[in-house]
Amino acid sequence: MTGPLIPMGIIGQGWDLVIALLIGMAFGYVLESAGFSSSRKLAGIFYGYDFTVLRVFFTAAITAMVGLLYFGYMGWIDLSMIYVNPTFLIAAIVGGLVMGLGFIAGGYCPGTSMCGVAIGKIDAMVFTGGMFVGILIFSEAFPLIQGIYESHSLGAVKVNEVLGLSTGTFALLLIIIALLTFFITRIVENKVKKVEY
Amino acid sequence: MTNSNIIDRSKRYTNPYLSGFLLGMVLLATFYITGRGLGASGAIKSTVVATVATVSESHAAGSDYYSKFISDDSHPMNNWLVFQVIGVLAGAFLSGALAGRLKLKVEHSPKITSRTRLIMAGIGGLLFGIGSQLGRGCTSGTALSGMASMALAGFIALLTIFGGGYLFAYFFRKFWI
Amino acid sequence: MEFKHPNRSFVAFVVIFILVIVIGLLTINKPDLKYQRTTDETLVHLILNEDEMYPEDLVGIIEMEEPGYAIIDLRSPYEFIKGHIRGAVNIPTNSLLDKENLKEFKRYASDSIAVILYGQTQLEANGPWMILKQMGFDNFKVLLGGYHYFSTGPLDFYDMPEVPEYLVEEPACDYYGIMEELGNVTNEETEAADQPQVVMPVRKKKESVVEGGC
Amino acid sequence: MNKAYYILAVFLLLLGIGLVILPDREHYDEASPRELLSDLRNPSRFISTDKVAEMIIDQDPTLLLVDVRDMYDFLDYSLPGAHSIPLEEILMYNWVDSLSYDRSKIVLFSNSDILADQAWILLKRENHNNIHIMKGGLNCWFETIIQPSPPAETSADEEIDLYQFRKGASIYFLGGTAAVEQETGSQTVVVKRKNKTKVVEGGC
Repeated sequence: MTGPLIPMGIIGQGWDLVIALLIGMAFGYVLESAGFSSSRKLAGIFYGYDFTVLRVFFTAAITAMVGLLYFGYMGWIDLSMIYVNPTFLIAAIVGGLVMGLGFIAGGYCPGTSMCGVAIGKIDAMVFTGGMFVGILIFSEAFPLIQGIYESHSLGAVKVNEVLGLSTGTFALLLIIIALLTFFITRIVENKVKKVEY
Repeated sequence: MTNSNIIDRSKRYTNPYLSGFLLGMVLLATFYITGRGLGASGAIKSTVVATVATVSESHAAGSDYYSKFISDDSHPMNNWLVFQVIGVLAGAFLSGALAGRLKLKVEHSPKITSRTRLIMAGIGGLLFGIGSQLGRGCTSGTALSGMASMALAGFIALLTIFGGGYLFAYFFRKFWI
Repeated sequence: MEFKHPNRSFVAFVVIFILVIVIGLLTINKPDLKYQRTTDETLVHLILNEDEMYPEDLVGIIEMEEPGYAIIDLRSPYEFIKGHIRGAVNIPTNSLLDKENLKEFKRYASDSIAVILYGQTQLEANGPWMILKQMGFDNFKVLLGGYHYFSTGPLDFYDMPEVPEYLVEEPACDYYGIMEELGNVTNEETEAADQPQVVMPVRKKKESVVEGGC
Repeated sequence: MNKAYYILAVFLLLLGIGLVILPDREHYDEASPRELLSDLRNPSRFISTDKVAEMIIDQDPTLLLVDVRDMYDFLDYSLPGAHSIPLEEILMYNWVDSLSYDRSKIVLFSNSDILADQAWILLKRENHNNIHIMKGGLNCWFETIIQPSPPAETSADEEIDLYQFRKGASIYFLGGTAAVEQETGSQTVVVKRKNKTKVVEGGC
């Protein structure tokens, strides 16, 4: 069976939401069991006392990327049908910085705040509420921001195309970067004073 | 804090690399099934849009931004993401229950009060909400899924979110350590 | 360190993942036949139109017994026995890509022997010819008009009409003229509006064909 | 540091190196030569001029007629409702969407069927579905639909029915819809044609 299954019409519309629920459960379970429901653990990455986020995040991205590339190579999945997020340069950079500020202030990101909500973290609930208001504000102020939101569109480009590398080379490069990061963060973590939380 | 304390805690959470690997598998399965990655902020956006549309339908239809998601009711991913986030809540609850982490509390650094922490969380959520719309997705939707599919947007999001975090980390240090 | 020992299940998971990939790579169904040309390159070749064999030239080749040519009959063995072009080898279309035939084709290519493909009609040979062309066999030509024309039509250089019958892609009649002429009989007004206004002057000389052709 | 981490890191590196050194397999999504060859022998790749005429008269919304001849020929004469995509342009990016739209029946035609067949093979290799060739092309169209020759008086009923259908269709294509309504027989004949076998194809 060549994936992706739903766009190929192999799985019917009725099963969509059941699968969404199951995938969500797996996602939530893994995030929570990794400790992503704790804002202080998440914030650790910025102060060097806990790099769990980075490890989980990098490992996940690399596993999925390598898996996707091999699946595509073996013809199990049609890579051309995989959604590639479009790049709007200015909006992406400004949005990312605002998210970074929100991350350090609130200690969560949307997915992890959901995990926090599920196990009863009140700060996570407040964070989610804040996010709700934030999206509301954004939507109301959209006419003001529209210019930034839609400027510098690069289309759905892949990073290896921008860098002029082949997919495989870029994947290898990213793996090496990730392994180095894992190694360095381990040293940093050992040097930084432990924080009790 | 004693050494045994740390080892004790380490037993509570799964090995991060194993978690990452499993998360990667979940992401891979999501790509295999839906052709898109995971997401979280999209679900909240759907909730916002739905709420606004319920309160004042004409306002939602008139707004440039809401109308993108209302008129386009054949946009299945919105609905999909809502169910996925419900799944996240259920999965996280299950994991928390199994590990005995279910407890209603405010987690904060001993140097600040719960109140400060909640205010900061609210502000953070607000900023994250705005940023996720501007950046067309959050850490899971754009950065993680985008990296896996090698989208440029994913790497920009990764660098700016964490870069932004490090940039502002100094000013917020007293809230965390 | 918080996590000294990656537990066994972790290593097991990773090993399984790698095994899946390795098994996948080993069982990958490699296409045994490969295209040497992309569709775009093929299209460029098609437009250049170099690989057509005119029936009257083929007659010359057979008469003179010119070396460096092979003729392949793509029809069924039954049709082949009933009659075929002199010197032709019978390779029915469905066994075109059999191993031994491909080996033979490669030999032709290395000996730079031009191979002429034909079927009952030109259309019958067109598909096989295009497939081989995309696989990089440049020495294959297709016989215009097919066996049907070759066995029944006039093959003399001097006897050929201006537009020989085997050029099947030539319009058999002046379409526009006919539509105009017949259309006027039934309905005068709509016809004029419906038809595109551009009339190519080239068409004029084809009018002689109209009377005989359609 | 634990040894297991080194082993895992090496695994990951090996996978990465594997991605770099694996030979290119970009065209795996194309139809292989063998698939193409077997597709060639599938009679459903052709569609008769009668069927095309019927679909045009019925104003079948799924029909997409594609004229693969060059622009001059198209401007000179083409089938009603046909789109012009010359063979040279058939692979161009701007046609991909309309040529891979699943719900339509795409019918390629040229003066005969050679050009259409060439376009068909190229598109088929790129895995387009629902693509057909109008058998015999416009030459056959004129021979069978526009100027049908009457059958011998002794021919079978089917053949006479076919002739009547073609006669009606001819009037339709020459004179517009008004003429068809005059020709009372034609509409009923169209219905009768539905279960017709291929016994009575035209001469082309």
